[in-house]
Amino acid sequence: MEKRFVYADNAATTAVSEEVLAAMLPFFREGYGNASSIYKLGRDAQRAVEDARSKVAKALGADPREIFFTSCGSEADNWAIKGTAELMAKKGKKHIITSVFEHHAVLHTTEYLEKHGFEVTYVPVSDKGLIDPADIRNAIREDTALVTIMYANNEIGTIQPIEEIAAICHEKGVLFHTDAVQAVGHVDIDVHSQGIDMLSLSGHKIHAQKGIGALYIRKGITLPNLIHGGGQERGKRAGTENVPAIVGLGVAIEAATRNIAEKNAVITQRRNKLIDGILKLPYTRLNGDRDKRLPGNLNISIEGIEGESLLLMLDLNGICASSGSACTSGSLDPSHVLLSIGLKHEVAHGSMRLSIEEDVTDDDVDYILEVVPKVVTRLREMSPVWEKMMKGEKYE
Amino acid sequence: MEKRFVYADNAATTAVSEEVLAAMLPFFREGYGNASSIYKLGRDAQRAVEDARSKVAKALGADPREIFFTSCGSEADNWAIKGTAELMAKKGKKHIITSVFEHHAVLHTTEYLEKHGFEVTYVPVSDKGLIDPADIRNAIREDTALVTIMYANNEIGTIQPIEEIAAICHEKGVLFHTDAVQAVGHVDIDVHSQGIDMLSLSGHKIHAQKGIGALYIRKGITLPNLIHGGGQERGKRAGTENVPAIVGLGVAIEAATRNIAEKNAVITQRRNKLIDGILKLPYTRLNGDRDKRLPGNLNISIEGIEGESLLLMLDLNGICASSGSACTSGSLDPSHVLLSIGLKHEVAHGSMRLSIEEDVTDDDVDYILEVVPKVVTRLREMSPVWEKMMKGEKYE
Amino acid sequence: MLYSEKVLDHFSNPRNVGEIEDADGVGEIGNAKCGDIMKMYLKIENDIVEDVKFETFGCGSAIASSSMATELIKGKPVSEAMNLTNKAVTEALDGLPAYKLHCSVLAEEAIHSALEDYYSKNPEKKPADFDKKAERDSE
Amino acid sequence: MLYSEKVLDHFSNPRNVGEIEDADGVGEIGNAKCGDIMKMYLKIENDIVEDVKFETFGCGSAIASSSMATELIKGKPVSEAMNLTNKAVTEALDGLPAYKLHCSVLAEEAIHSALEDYYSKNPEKKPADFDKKAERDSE
Ligand SMILES: Cc1ncc(COP(=O)(O)O)c(C=O)c1O
Ligand SMILES: Cc1ncc(COP(=O)(O)O)c(C=O)c1O
Repeated sequence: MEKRFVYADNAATTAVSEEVLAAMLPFFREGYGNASSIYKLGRDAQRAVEDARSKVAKALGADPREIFFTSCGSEADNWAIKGTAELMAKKGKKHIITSVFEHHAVLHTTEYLEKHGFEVTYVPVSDKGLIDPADIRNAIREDTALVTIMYANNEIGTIQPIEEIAAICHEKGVLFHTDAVQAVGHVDIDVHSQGIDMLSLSGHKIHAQKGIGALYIRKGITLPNLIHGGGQERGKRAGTENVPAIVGLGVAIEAATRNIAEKNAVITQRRNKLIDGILKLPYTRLNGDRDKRLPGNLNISIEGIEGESLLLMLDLNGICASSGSACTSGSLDPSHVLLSIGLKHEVAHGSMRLSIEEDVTDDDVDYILEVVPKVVTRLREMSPVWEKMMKGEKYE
Repeated sequence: MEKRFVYADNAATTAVSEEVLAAMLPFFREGYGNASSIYKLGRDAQRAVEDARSKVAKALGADPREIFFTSCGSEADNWAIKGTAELMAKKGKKHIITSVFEHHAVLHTTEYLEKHGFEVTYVPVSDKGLIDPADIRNAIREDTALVTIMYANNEIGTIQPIEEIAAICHEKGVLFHTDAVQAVGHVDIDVHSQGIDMLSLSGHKIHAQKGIGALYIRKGITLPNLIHGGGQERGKRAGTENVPAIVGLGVAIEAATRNIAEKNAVITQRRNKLIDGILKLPYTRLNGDRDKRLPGNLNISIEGIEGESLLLMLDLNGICASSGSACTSGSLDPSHVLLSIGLKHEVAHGSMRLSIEEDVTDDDVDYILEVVPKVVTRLREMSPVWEKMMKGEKYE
Repeated sequence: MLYSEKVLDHFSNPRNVGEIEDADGVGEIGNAKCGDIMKMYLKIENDIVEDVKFETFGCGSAIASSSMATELIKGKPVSEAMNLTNKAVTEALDGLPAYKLHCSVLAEEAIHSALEDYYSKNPEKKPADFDKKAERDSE
Repeated sequence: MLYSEKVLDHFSNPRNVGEIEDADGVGEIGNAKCGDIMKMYLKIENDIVEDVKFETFGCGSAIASSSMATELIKGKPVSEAMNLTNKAVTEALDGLPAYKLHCSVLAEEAIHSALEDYYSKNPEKKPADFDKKAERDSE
């Protein structure tokens, strides 16, 4: 078996694509003008920014005036949630609804708000990693300011019933935000027809640069600023525009939302082959609904081993993957996402996420399916937990 | 006179330097790993980030653990000020001191805080554009949470007595933040010996990419987050690290702080030639102290004309400059900085800022000195204000 | 802020700049404090705007608006000059940024002000509806 | 998170992995819930650690720490094994990330636990200060 390099961690970040980099390059040393400057160098930069804004808007079914560039997905989440909180607190609405398995950019923000006088309801998710819209309906109160539910989960890839949730929110007159960082480019999004009030996205998940994101804010919502200062982004987000990254985001989102269905068909097939192949290993389980999930995502728990050492072994074999192991996060508890779907700590520790795109070939898939069992076997052989499991003993 | 291209607006933004771009390029398509990922691609990215952090720290005389990357200077300002406000409010301290001529990233932030229960004292500046440390001393109260004073003004380039102000703050037990976005790379900074508690900087003013900045936070200050989420930046600033931009900032700040004295000698001489040349035009004045200013900055008011049209005319002649004209900012009032040093509105409208670096040659200087009088004359010829001035009439 | 090519053209090569020594009507609008002053000079013969010139202190779009406004009325019947709207100026310039629209309004007002001056010297020529129109404009 | 080359080496080629069927002392430390279990097997002859093996369920630094700890005591007098500190393990690995230091502590504890097992079976060999040392460790 010849060693290969297989990048299977696109949910963590992606490489900047060739076409994105090509589009960015002229804006570092030639078109470097400040987009707020009045001379040609500045006007050209501004035109490039507005062109990118139109592309982002088009990809989401939004109006360009509804798109605001941010420095990342986390900032977009923080802005949407804190901004809405500030806005609605004036009307006495200080209750927020979210789910237990959101990204930390949402959860740590709502936790922050809890310390500042807001009440937050965390709706549960099913063992398949799906949110029940009825739970949202039941949680909505008179003083609910915002519902924020992620479009697709970053660890287990499950896609949530966004339209149903949005409809409930509108029926009840509550604003609805979705963290779509993992969804953009993988599912068809049309914010207007789907009734989405605010949507966060991040460039580096779709082959744009790290450090660029956007928040869609439906016309009519006057969200207070998160970052005050200059008049950029129509006065809503200060800071000299990151022209190259913005230009790159425009190109990236156009490419990512082109032929989604075709791409997904190929990726899903390879992903399923991976799932079936890895699940042949005993004491493994797929995390998250098998069908309602992102095409490139698989998340599998492998009992008797610990995730970080699995990742390091895979890395030695040229495979980049990720895990819900506590040890990769520096915390003591394993992934809150895996715990939220009912996994026991000791099982959650031994999980592996692969997130592939169309560049992961059939040969790569075969390679992964050769390496993973080998590595798992090796780790299990040195695992006292596995030894006990095989002897039928409890190992807690 | 042959047409030239002269970029004389480095205070607005700078081109990414060749060496910075070269350092960044490997991190777009090859070293694209998420710096939090455990595999080699991620570890290499993290090493690059930490290397850049050390460079920034070294340039400021700080410890690497005191440097936190942000998405821009504005974010750094917002974070320092709102964070300190949140921190000190718990101790009942809800008073902030700043100056009337700070950048909007500071002023709009303090205005925001005023709406949220904070009291803000805006100390005045002299007609030379300098802050009197005694005014700071007098403004400090029992409940003062923070003093934030810019290191150098972005429009008129005046350098403030930062060490004296810092000493007063420490004597009184008040935290001191400085917006050094315009100062870094042009003056020698040593945060520890200067007694600076927090310092904001921005990459794109020193030939790094737009959309990257940093906040220095002295060890011992536990500033609350502005952007909550993942564990990046030791849990203090969420968002996947913008590795290429961070790497670029490291290279840029190293270059910018190398041989400051030598660079300044050359630039100051050319800048002075420009000042003397332009001041030969009648009814002009230099704004800001002539000596206590950034080496590359000149800001001159030219009566009888309006700034935006001057900039556009200069642009037609290949010269990029900036103005304190209201018309360039979309507001009705001209620059708050020029008004703060006592200029009348009608004079402030007709101001021009040139900010040069060593790449602006002696020939460029001569070219500017040929173009500016020509353009000014042309605009004055079509100006009813100038006509009246020449007739000795009042024109208000 | 994005200026059209037309705006940039009229700014860099403004038409009809200057003074008319023996103008029949002169109007001035705006003030230096706000950063815009426009002065219009009209030469009127047989109810035709035989000549028009302007002087402007102001930003690029103020100069371009002045220039375009003079072009739009030069050689035209006075009645047309009277009916010139800021909208017509803006459209002829292929648009102005939203916060620059007031520049085109200034151009309209400067011409009206010059016409007012003309009619104050030639009250017999003043159309019955001139004041009404002027009023409408300042609404 | 940055692992040293030494850590990566001991992780990818762990020394002394496995079981000793007829071990003189066996110790196990940690629990699966927290993501780390270490099991140490000692073969002791004439107060010398003749052989040592480990089994570990845990992250990279847990495996590397186990491996390094076994290397540090193999062939050494039992007294040295008894004095092995997590600091020594960490240093031998050229350092561990701060939040991984507990892995080296586990390795130290697993060896002590194995020694405890050995002395419980061979109380006559137990040094007078063993319990005191064990106490100090758990401080
Ligand atoms: C003094 C000062 N502070 C803050 C900023 C904001 O920096 P940035 O554009 O990186 O947000 C600037 C420049 O725009 C500045 O000159
Ligand atoms: C679901 C989700 N939300 C938010 C983020 C944060 O995005 P960024 O790293 O651009 O801040 C991520 C990725 O890290 C994510 O997967």
